[in-house]
Amino acid sequence: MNQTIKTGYYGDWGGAFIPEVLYETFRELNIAFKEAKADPAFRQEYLSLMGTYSCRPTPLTHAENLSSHFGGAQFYIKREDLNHTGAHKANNVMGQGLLVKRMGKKRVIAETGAGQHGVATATMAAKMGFDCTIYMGEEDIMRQRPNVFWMEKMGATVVSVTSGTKTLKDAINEAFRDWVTNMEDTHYVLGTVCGPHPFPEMVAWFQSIIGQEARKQILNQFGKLPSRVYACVGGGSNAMGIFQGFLQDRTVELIGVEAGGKGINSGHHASRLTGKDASAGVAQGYKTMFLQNDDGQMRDTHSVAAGLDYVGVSPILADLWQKGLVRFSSATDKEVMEALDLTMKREGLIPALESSHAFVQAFKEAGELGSDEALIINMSGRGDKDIFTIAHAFDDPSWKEFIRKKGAEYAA
Amino acid sequence: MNQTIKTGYYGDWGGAFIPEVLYETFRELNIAFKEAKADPAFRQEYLSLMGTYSCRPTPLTHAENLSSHFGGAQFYIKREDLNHTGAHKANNVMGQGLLVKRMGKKRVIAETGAGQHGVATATMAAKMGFDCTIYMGEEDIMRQRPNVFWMEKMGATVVSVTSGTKTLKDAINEAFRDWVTNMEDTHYVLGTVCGPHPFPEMVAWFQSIIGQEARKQILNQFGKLPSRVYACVGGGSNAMGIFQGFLQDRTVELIGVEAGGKGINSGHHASRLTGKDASAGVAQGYKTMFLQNDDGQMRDTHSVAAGLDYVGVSPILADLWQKGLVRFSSATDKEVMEALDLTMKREGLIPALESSHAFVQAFKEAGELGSDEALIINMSGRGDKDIFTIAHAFDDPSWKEFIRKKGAEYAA
Amino acid sequence: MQLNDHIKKALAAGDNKILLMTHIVLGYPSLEANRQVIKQMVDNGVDLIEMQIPFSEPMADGPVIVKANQDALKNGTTVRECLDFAKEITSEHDIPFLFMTYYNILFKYGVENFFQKSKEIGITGFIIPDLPPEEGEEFFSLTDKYDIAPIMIYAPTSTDERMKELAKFGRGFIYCVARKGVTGKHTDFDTEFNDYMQRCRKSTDLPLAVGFGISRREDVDYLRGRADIAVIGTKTINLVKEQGVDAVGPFIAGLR
Amino acid sequence: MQLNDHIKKALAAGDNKILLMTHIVLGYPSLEANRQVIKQMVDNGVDLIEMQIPFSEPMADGPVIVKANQDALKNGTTVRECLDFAKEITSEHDIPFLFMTYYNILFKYGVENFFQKSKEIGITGFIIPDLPPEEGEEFFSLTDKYDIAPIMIYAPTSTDERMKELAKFGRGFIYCVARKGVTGKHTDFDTEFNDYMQRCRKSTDLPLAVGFGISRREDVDYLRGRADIAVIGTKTINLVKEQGVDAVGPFIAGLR
Ligand SMILES: Cc1ncc(COP(=O)(O)O)c(C=O)c1O
Ligand SMILES: Cc1ncc(COP(=O)(O)O)c(C=O)c1O
Repeated sequence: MNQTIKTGYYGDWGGAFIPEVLYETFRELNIAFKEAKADPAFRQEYLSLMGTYSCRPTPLTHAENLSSHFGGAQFYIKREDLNHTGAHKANNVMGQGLLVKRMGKKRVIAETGAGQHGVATATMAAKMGFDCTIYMGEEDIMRQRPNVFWMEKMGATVVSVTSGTKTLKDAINEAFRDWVTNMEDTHYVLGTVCGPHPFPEMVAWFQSIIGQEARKQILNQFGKLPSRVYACVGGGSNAMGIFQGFLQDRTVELIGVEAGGKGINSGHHASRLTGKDASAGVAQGYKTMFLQNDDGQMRDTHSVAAGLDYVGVSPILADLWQKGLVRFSSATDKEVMEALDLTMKREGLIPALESSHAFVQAFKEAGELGSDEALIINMSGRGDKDIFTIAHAFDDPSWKEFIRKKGAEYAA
Repeated sequence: MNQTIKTGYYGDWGGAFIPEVLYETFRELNIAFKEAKADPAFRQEYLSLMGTYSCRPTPLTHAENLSSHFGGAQFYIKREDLNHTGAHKANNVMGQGLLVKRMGKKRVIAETGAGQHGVATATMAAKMGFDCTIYMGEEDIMRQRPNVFWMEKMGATVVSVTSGTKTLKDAINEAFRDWVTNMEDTHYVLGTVCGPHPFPEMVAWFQSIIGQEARKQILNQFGKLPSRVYACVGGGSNAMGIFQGFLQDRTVELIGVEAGGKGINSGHHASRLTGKDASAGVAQGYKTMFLQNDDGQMRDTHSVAAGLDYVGVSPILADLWQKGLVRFSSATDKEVMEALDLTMKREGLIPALESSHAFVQAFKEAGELGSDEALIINMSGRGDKDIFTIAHAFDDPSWKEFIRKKGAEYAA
Repeated sequence: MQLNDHIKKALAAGDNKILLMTHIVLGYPSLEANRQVIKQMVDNGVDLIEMQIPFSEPMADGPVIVKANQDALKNGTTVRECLDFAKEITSEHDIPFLFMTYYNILFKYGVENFFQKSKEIGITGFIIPDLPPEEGEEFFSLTDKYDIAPIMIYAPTSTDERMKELAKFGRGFIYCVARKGVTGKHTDFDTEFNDYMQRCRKSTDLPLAVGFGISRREDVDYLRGRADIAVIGTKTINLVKEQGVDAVGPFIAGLR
Repeated sequence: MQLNDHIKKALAAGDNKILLMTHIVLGYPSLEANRQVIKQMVDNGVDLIEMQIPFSEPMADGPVIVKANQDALKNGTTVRECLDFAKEITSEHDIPFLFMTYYNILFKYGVENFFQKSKEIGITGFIIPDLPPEEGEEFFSLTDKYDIAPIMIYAPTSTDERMKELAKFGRGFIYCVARKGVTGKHTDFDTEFNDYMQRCRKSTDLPLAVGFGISRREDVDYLRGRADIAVIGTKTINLVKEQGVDAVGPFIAGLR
């Protein structure tokens, strides 16, 4: 494969495997994005929006208690949880929203798994005055009703997807089905650095704000670069976001943490780049490492963190993995709950279950570093939105009792 | 009453009506606070903590859709919802936390109604390594279980208060009872600009960060001062926080919005400075306008917003009210739900039910101003923490169904 | 000074004498019950009685008395009823009666009106736990005029200097809180307590009452020589609740 | 070119002739049912059949076909089984059979292996809706070698220029998607559609197939002169589901 010619490829990965009906739409999107990217005023508009509507720059928090607890590196936490809507997803969504405005479209659609990207998109649509439809697997709607509630309250239509495994990947398929019907007035706000070109490039570009800030902040607050940077990897957008700030620094080791679910050898996980269950494939419009069987059929995946529970992974990360520029590991559900618990108790921070994966690996490795070294964990989102999942996972008796009572009240 | 001599008084209001056993504790606290306030390094430490652990300065968002919807003033929203833990309460709590460190104490206690101040205090205690006990009315624990869950996860002990009306004011009494027993190693982190001197002054000082930022931001973004500034008033801390930025500007009208509940004449509200149900009194350690009967017994109060559901109000605000420097109004539960709905749909913002009170009054008055004038609403917190209350108040059928099912699952 | 004189006389009546002061919450469980309890107390030799006018926010009280305040209010007890009741009681029994309550009750009634009325119905002292002298300008300007003794409170946290300051405002006796914390918990009488009582004694000429957690004859005996008045609060409330009004007399009789 | 020749011959066989192509999902409801359905189709004059190898992510299909893909996989249908079945079918029936599937099926099988195998079992064309020419370097380098026609797809959104570009890669016929959207919805045949078909015709010499939503004789009649092949997809799947295998023959017979 000729890397120098093929656009939208990162080494062997990426591309745009799209139905012909979307060819024009993608052509226009590529042009619009290219122009926007080249236009300093656009980035300026984006930064100003993120600085006044969301809370950018998000802080970099020195976690002194975790540092001394592990007796190694100084922990710094990049606080994407403080974004409006509670996660890094806002960075991407608001950026695409500005692009939609530029393209003159009036309607946005999006897939969502955990609901986080759906809420972010519904929020952006409300702010920018777009119609909005969110596709969400039936299973996920059941699990993440609070997010559905907010999306609807923000004026979005949430469509329950009943095909396939009724989760994220099926919602993506369904969103594409909407798009091939309504491409004229509609933009599909893809939620992560996956999908057909130019989405990986576009989402990575918007998310790069995380790494740009983090780099400046660590130099400012710690006086030198960190030794390691940790991020969880679902589709890979928060990881790409922060990694881009340090890719040029060969002294900074970048670590992506995937969902180890019930164990990397259990068959119940969502690890594409760690473990042996994934292989190269083409689906959902792009080529990457997929969790699939020998026929090329996608497997069921599992993670306590809905946002990591996905069959594919960013083609950009697949490339960095292949080239050895990013190291990958995985964290099990159990390790994640323990890391979350410790982080709440020691730092008063509630990382999302997704983000807690990054904490797990940092906890394992902090002792390898000296106290004059720093590590950064990208806290991609806040966990308080996940109370139903978290309280359930902690098997909290008072919470169950509370829900039982509320349920009985509503049954009456 | 001799205003020039009596410390801790604001006109006729304030004071420190405390049991003798706390005299020494308050003497020390007064000294410690006075020294800290006079020490520029302390404010610097505070600002740096708020800038790295929380997300300060919080943005000022130009709400273009609301502005054009009402066809009057330009709406600017001060985004205290983007603070760590989701409300302005963090400003006060982190400040008091630093003071506790200075005083060398090892344990903090706090009252909480909505749970917001409890979560903030538990968070601060985790971050600063203090033991933490939170007093919360039994009723409020039932209503706000999610917040209790997070407090406990952060390592705090939550004590159910079963005396009195089992709500906020009783939790305050209970916290004082703890304090009179454990004053040596314990600081009581009072959650609002009420209580005995020096609390009103102290909380106002920490919260003044809101107004200082907002003033700079509006000048920067809008080019001139706003015509009006709106804030909801429970105890009054967020209102005092933002008002302090504009008190010296006689062209800026300041409007406090109280809980109108089921109507100012219904007897079911929490309006102390609007309506006729309150009178001067002394309770919970300070003198202000209380909702009380002719004997001086406190009345039951009501608001859809737990954080506004309180019998007293800041003595500083009572003074500003008496002097005509702040205008007061009230918003009913119904108006609040409508304002919240509109704000979500038009701006993608989810103000807390408390904050939504301020939106109501701004909505009523925006049309009186020209489009070359600005108003600021202090969005004291985010509403997504209140999903149980909000979904219930909207009577959302899917939400009820979801809870019913979850409840049945846990009953099995 | 009515109360001062009374106490001095009573103390002078015997060697190593210690007086008993009891506490009741008006309206709890009912005024009728209060009436009977007071009679039992007086008949069994109680020297002074503090009657608490219930308040919705009894910040300085412990759970038992808080609950009593609350129940009294739930029963509909009003300030007016308390005053009427007090008038009846003071005319019936020939010992000093004091009002214990929180400042808001006076404030809402009108502080001077409250003094006047209390004087009129024969009350000899006020115990207001949330009114430090710094906040009592009006209050303390009226105590002499109406000859009602303001009972000042000492706490183990009070410095010598503070005690002296408080003593200036005090009349009748000083109420020495035996330990930190709210009413109703048992106190360990130890060296620390002795030191505290010596500090109290040194700071004032007024008789010393000791409260908080006294429930047995041994407690009272221990206080002899150290204090002048033993205060029994929570114990009798619990007694009435658990064993009825008639248990009060024998309990009081057994204390000395 | 096997497929080209076949179609040209068939079209030449009559005046104003239109061919019928049907679509089935292999393994849905079962291979046995597929076998019977295909026989009914061939017996009733279907000219070409596209056999969809099920895929777990059928992005370009509508609900009915998505469900069929899913159920076929749930039944355990494997790619190997589909190939074996296809081999049996092509040897039994003397019309052209094509594979329709998504690119990952080929990719995982090995693209060249898949061509070789398909050739071996008598498949004459591939329809791969998620493989634009830009991504098909390897794929398009093999079509001539194995004489398997890559069926290119036109959409109403394709520009004239794009159509010409696609035509360069096409063999056998061009599949003209009648409207935007996924499979299975009815199409309004209106002026816009006519303009679109004229644009298609001008851009290529290949025969034109029209798909998406054809379910009645009127639809087929309308297409005469405008297209060369009418594609019936979702309709027969619904038919089998609702009325059983035997309903297929009469339905097909009634279309022309
Ligand atoms: C908080 C959070 N972190 C991480 C992810 C994973 O996505 P990505 O890998 O694209 O950052 C999600 C997805 O929903 C998320 O909500
Ligand atoms: C979000 C929010 N706003 C406002 C209030 C009211 O408090 P204050 O008037 O002190 O700002 C609360 C109290 O809990 C709150 O949580």
